[in-house]
Amino acid sequence: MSESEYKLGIARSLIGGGNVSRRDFIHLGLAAGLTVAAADKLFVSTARAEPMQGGFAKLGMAHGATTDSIDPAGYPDTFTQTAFSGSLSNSLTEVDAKGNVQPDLAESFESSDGAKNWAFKLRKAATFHNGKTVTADDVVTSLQYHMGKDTKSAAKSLLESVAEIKADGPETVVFTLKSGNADFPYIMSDYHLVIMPAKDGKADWASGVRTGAFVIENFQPGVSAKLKRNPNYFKNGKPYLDEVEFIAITDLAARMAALSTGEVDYIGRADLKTLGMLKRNPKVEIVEVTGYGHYTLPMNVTMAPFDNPDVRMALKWAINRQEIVDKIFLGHATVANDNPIAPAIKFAKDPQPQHSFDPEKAKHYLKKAGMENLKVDLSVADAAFAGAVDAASLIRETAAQCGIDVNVVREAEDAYWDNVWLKKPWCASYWSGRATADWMFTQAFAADSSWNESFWKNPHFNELLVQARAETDEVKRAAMYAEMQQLTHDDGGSIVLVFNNFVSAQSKKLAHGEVAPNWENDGLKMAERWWIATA
Amino acid sequence: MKNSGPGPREKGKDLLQIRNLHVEGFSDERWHPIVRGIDLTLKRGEVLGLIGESGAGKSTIGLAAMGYAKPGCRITQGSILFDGIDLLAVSETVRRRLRGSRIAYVAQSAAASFNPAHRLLEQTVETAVAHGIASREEANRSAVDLYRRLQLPDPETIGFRYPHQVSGGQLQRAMTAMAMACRPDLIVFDEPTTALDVTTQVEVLASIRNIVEEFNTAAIYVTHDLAVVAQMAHRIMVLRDGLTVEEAETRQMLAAPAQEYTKTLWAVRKLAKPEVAAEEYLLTIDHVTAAYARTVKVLQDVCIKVPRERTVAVVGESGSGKSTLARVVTGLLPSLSGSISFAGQPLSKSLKMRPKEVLRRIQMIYQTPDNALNPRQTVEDIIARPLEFYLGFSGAQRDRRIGELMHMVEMSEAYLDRLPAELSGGQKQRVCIARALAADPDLIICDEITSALDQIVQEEILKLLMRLQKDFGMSYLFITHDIATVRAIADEIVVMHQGKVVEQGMKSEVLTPPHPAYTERLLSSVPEMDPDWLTTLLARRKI
Amino acid sequence: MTSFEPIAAIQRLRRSRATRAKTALKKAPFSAWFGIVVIVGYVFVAVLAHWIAPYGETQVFSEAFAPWSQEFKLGTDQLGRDMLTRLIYGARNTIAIAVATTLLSFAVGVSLGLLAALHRGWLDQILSRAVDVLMSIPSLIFALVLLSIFGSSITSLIVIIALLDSTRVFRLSRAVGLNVAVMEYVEVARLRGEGARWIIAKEILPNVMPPLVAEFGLRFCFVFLTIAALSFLGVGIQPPTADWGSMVRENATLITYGDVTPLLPAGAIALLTVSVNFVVDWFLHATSGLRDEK
Amino acid sequence: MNPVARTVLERLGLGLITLFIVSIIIFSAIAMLPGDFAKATLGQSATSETVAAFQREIGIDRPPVERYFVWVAQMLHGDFGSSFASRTGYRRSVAEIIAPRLYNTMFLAAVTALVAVPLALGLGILAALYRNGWFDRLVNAVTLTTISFPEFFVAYMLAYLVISRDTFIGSDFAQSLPHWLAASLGWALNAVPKFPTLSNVNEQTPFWDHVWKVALPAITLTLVIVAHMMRMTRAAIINMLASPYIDMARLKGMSPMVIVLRHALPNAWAPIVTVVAFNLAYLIVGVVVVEVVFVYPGIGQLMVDAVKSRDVPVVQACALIFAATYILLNLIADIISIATNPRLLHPR
Repeated sequence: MSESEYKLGIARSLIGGGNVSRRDFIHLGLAAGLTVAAADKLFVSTARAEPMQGGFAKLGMAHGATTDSIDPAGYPDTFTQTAFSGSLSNSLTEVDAKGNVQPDLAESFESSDGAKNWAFKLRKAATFHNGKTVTADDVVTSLQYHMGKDTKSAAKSLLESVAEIKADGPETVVFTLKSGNADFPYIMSDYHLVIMPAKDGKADWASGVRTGAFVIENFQPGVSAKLKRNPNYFKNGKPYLDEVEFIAITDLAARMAALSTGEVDYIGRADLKTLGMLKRNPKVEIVEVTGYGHYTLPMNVTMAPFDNPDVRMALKWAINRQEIVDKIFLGHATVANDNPIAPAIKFAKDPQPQHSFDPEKAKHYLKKAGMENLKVDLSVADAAFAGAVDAASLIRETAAQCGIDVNVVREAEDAYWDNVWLKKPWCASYWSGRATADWMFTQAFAADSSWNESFWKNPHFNELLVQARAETDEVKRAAMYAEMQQLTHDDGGSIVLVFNNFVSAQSKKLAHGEVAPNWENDGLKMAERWWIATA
Repeated sequence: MKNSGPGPREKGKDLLQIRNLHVEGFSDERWHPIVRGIDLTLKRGEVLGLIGESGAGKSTIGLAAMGYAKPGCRITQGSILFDGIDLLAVSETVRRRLRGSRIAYVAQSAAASFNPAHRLLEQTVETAVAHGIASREEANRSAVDLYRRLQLPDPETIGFRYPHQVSGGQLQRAMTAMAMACRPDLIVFDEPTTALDVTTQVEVLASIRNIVEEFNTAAIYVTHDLAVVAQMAHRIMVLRDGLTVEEAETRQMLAAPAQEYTKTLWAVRKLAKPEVAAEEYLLTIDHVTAAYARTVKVLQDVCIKVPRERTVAVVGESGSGKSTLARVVTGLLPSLSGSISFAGQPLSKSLKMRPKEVLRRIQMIYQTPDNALNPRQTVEDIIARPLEFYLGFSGAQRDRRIGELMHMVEMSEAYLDRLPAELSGGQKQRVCIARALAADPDLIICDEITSALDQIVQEEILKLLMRLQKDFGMSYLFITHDIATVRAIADEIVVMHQGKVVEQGMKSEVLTPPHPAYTERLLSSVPEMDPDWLTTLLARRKI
Repeated sequence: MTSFEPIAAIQRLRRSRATRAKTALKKAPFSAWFGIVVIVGYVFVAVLAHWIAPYGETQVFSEAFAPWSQEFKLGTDQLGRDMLTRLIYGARNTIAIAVATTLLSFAVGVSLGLLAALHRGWLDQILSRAVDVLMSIPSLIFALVLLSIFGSSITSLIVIIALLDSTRVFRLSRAVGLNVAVMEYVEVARLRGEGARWIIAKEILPNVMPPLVAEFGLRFCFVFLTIAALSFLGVGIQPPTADWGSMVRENATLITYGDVTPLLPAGAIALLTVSVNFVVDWFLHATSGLRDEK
Repeated sequence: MNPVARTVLERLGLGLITLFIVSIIIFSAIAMLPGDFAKATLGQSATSETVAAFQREIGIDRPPVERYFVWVAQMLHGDFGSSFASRTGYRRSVAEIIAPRLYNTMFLAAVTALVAVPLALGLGILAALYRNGWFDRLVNAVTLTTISFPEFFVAYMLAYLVISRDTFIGSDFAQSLPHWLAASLGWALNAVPKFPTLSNVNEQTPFWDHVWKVALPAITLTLVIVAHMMRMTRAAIINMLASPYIDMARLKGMSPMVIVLRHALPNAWAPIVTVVAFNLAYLIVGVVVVEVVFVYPGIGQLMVDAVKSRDVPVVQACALIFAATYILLNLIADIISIATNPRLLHPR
């Protein structure tokens, strides 16, 4: 440790204790070799680094619809996810900023029998908002809400692998899986799988009584949700805020304006186009994390011409991903390489070579496929992801240089997922990503998954997937995942364009620690984790 | 009540002096002269009649006397001295204060000139109240008094009616009351009775004359009707194309007009066709009853026969059902009961059921050629269509026939390229006649075809019609309210009143006494050139 | 008051329409001249877009949001396409779509409206009630639904906007048609035995042109605004076709930061709308023969 | 019968038929839309089993004709039904969803109308009075310009004004201007009230707060509708000025102001109220774009949301409310036309 680092260390600890003035700090900073401005900035950020209690935050969400409800079978967008999963409720586990699974409502968990049996032990202190203790029965009924023939839950497929859930005493829940899954605790962190009180043997979601950091105060679907602090929250000291209001602001410009005028303290999904201009506002700060989410262009490999691997390869080389990153996402994204596993995820390994725009290679593969005059339709709508239509326009231009005529078909935004996705031979799609490689592959690439968007059925890939899931030797597992990633890269039907960044903007009034990348809005838990730095 | 004629009255000093008045109107992107140097002097209590055909500038002069030019017109030259005030030199505010209070105006169409949104009383007293001449109560009282003097029914309450709730004659009198409200020195009457039926006209004329005399108000009386002006004016000025033709005391003017033009104006009334008895009937209307809304019967049990090569004139006032008769014959309004036969064949009630050939043989000419000619079609288009449609003419044949038709209606072929707006009223009506002739019809229904025309033009058109009948032998069903026209053209006359036929027969029979009561009233109400006619008539009716 | 006849008119032969137009133009006020010049300019640009535009309609350059420069006169858009080129092609596409839409809506609205005015009775009742029903459904949302059903191709966009717009045209043409249908010259044609088609085309239509032309101008402009609003709600013209409405929408967020980019297409729309309205105002004034003082 | 009463009865009868047909059209249109509520809600995470279970629960597995008649039967009992967003034990009735939204929409419409209608009439009358003068031209040009921009564009411009109130001086744009200009612009912008750009009201919002919050949407809408009404007022009055009774009024020595106000205006009400009614209807049915931009929870956005999520009962209810509004406003316009026209009000 250098001397300057040491001095700064002292300064930081002093601020933490609350007994140093800004002037003193700047002096210490100067002594440590910083400029005045830098020292001041450091003072502010360090001072803000220490959570403070109290305050009211207004959070502008990019979504919200009148059909929103607190039913965890739904939670279709960041409004319901952040307000009702992340703030109102808890799942058994959560994923931290480093991407590791941590116990949440569970105190601990352990596996046995080749990761086939999992036992989750609940926290003793945890109570529902109405004072009732959380029991294993509540957990069982809550999870069973998403299972069975009649469930309408979007999380149904997540729990497909669970053979049985039962309570082992009031504090332990035991899961029996159909086959071993070393990553099962990650699945339990899903935002749908929140724990609700059991009532007459059924999960009672409608009362809004949950375990989370906040208690629901007022909810107007599609407009706003106001929540106030849960004084009996089981995590010590949390949450910091007294009250939060989630406001649905679906219009991008309106969101930016609301933050600029200080009518909200935070906005999700900031406008990338005007980010540069927003940055000039001294009261505003941009937060950007690379998430697991990625944008794909799945080709249906059971249909011509995409049944020909060379055609797929030609298209993979006919796209200028860097240009898409630069122009559509204005640099706020990371070039992907036809591999859906984000670099931050465990076992991620970038396959070689990096697919980039190379007309020669594209033409080479076209020639190999014998389709020099390839003409294909690309079905897109901004419902797939914001910028999909523009991205398709760019692809049309680059593909044309490779001799491929891409006809961009703009589909209706409504019912895009119903009509286009899994229906049109080539379309645009979005995955918010999964916390583990297994989870991601199982849902989007496994032969039997109903969401296998490219209908890709590579036997070797599917064998590896089952083997890796139950494999507990980390090294072997890593090798298997590396091979699978190479396979999707070389043979897979999904063109993975880019990994997206979560770009949000906030007033400097708000402060927070390191931001989790697994979901938007600090892993949906911003209300619980963030605080107001200057009252 | 005094009923004396407009004999020489004691004249006061000069009230109005117009010198060298020039007015221009804007049309076709150009200023055209309307009044070209008129001199006029009016003494207090004197009534001056301005007479002339349309376009003579008589209304324009009437308005100029108020220091006013219609939108689209401008006074370019001259002076207008009203009671010593030069109306063209003073500000608009001064002129505005004079208007309504010292110089008032009575318009041709009272129905259009009363604001439909306000009650009569409000409009009557408006000027007096607005100019602070009287309080509202005083003005109201005075208005009721005027209504009474003008012989309006229910003078106490009629003021609370809206304009559409009173009849045309009453409205015209209410408008006179409105003009009188401030006891002006001068009233401009602009064809105040032109839009009225003859029987109503008599009453209105009497009322106006009385009140003007009673208050010794000076007046300018603008009209195209000589017989009317003869009753009203002390002095008459004849105008033509914005110039004075001559000016004289009424009796002198009637007895001995100096100018040729004036003589022709006077002569119009003398056209008369000898009647010829029927030989064979072309159209038979048999016990026809018709109604518009199934409730109000407009025609009741009407029987009329129209002989071949003859003219049957249907006479009646507005509301008598004479125009409805035309609609029933043409099939526009299917009758409720009764039958019509044409050339021995029964005629379908509805237009749609009639074969093209029948449609061709019955043609119709309307009162206002402005409405009957499509303003966007040239004369050639208009005349050519029946030729193409009925007779299948085309090319040279068509062009030749068009030439013939133009010749028949005495128009130059140079007019073929013109639009109706570029023709005079008489020319337009000739085009309508040519269009009817083009179909080579057996029967032409003429619905008041001369009443929108100046008298000289009327005469020409009537002559033309008679000649055509002689040459081509068609029948006319001639609908009119004008007895003079009937005299001129009819062989037989049908008098209609309130949807019923009052009297019918040969012209000579109907026009010679004794008459049924209604016919008597109708015939006696037609103004005559005699300045004492009105006085005599009123005296006779009083008996 | 009797109308005066210009004394000199009797001898004059009818002047051709061209000369009439010329004299009318000569007397046109400044605003009308301005409007005509702008409209002619737009048409010129639209027709010659292919030759005028510096680059291809969809040609992409490396730099997105490039500033104004020698190379890109108005900079580049979010994808690095030349803004000026997009504007020029936008003129072509937008005007073509608007013209097609307006023509279609007038073809439908005017023919049905005049038919209803001529026939009255049950046909008028049925058409009028149907129009009432259509007008009572919020048109923007209905268009949104219909576009979702039939897909937002340019054809369906044109047809749907045209049909929803034609209700207003129907009402107007029915109203003005009623005034003309009672004229005696129409009665003359009916007495002659003419068919509805002839009466509408030859007798009524030429006489209701002024209000219809005026309405045409206004509706023409509203098509841009409708397309802009639809693209705001997420259905609009297929990319990469350049059209002003979508261009405004794409760049709308920049307004909040005072960037002029979205002003360009919006300004293009506004300038054209104002110009068309100037011309329409003048046209109405010139054809109505309505003389007011001053 | 009294002409007003007859018109009202006739129109209400026709209105009911219209509503019925509208409901059929809307129902069929939504039925023809791809997808349904279950699929729309589940989106990307739909599986055929969950979709089927969902459809069963909300009853959209039944044939459309049957569903329509069930809905009609409910409506006849005065029940708007439940939103598809309802779940067992958690009913969200359509009435309950719509009521606050409808209130908000009406509120915004009322505030806008209170500003826009008098403004439009006033400007129209003044423009007619000073026709072809500079005032007329200016008002004409300004109002024309405001309707020439897309609505959302006007809205964003207004938001920009409010934002730049605070940020203008520091912006690049300001720096690029000469100092005096930047300073005076900044000063002018400072005079702009700090209107909220977010009009997120709820049931607890106090009245005056609500008024304050809808300021920007109301101004936007005012700019959008004033032109139309003002031009019609002007045209209707000028049209009347050609009538013989106006000539008469002039010859009675009335001043131009009296002529316009007392003689022309009373006869011009019919076209004016028609266009005002049309614009008021627009304020209620056509403001979805403005609602989105200012995040105002009105009924337009509700309907668009409901269409997107295929929430048929809500869509139906919104459509009926819109249609009824349109019919009622037109009826009111007709009644006013009759009431201001003595010929119709007092038949002979």
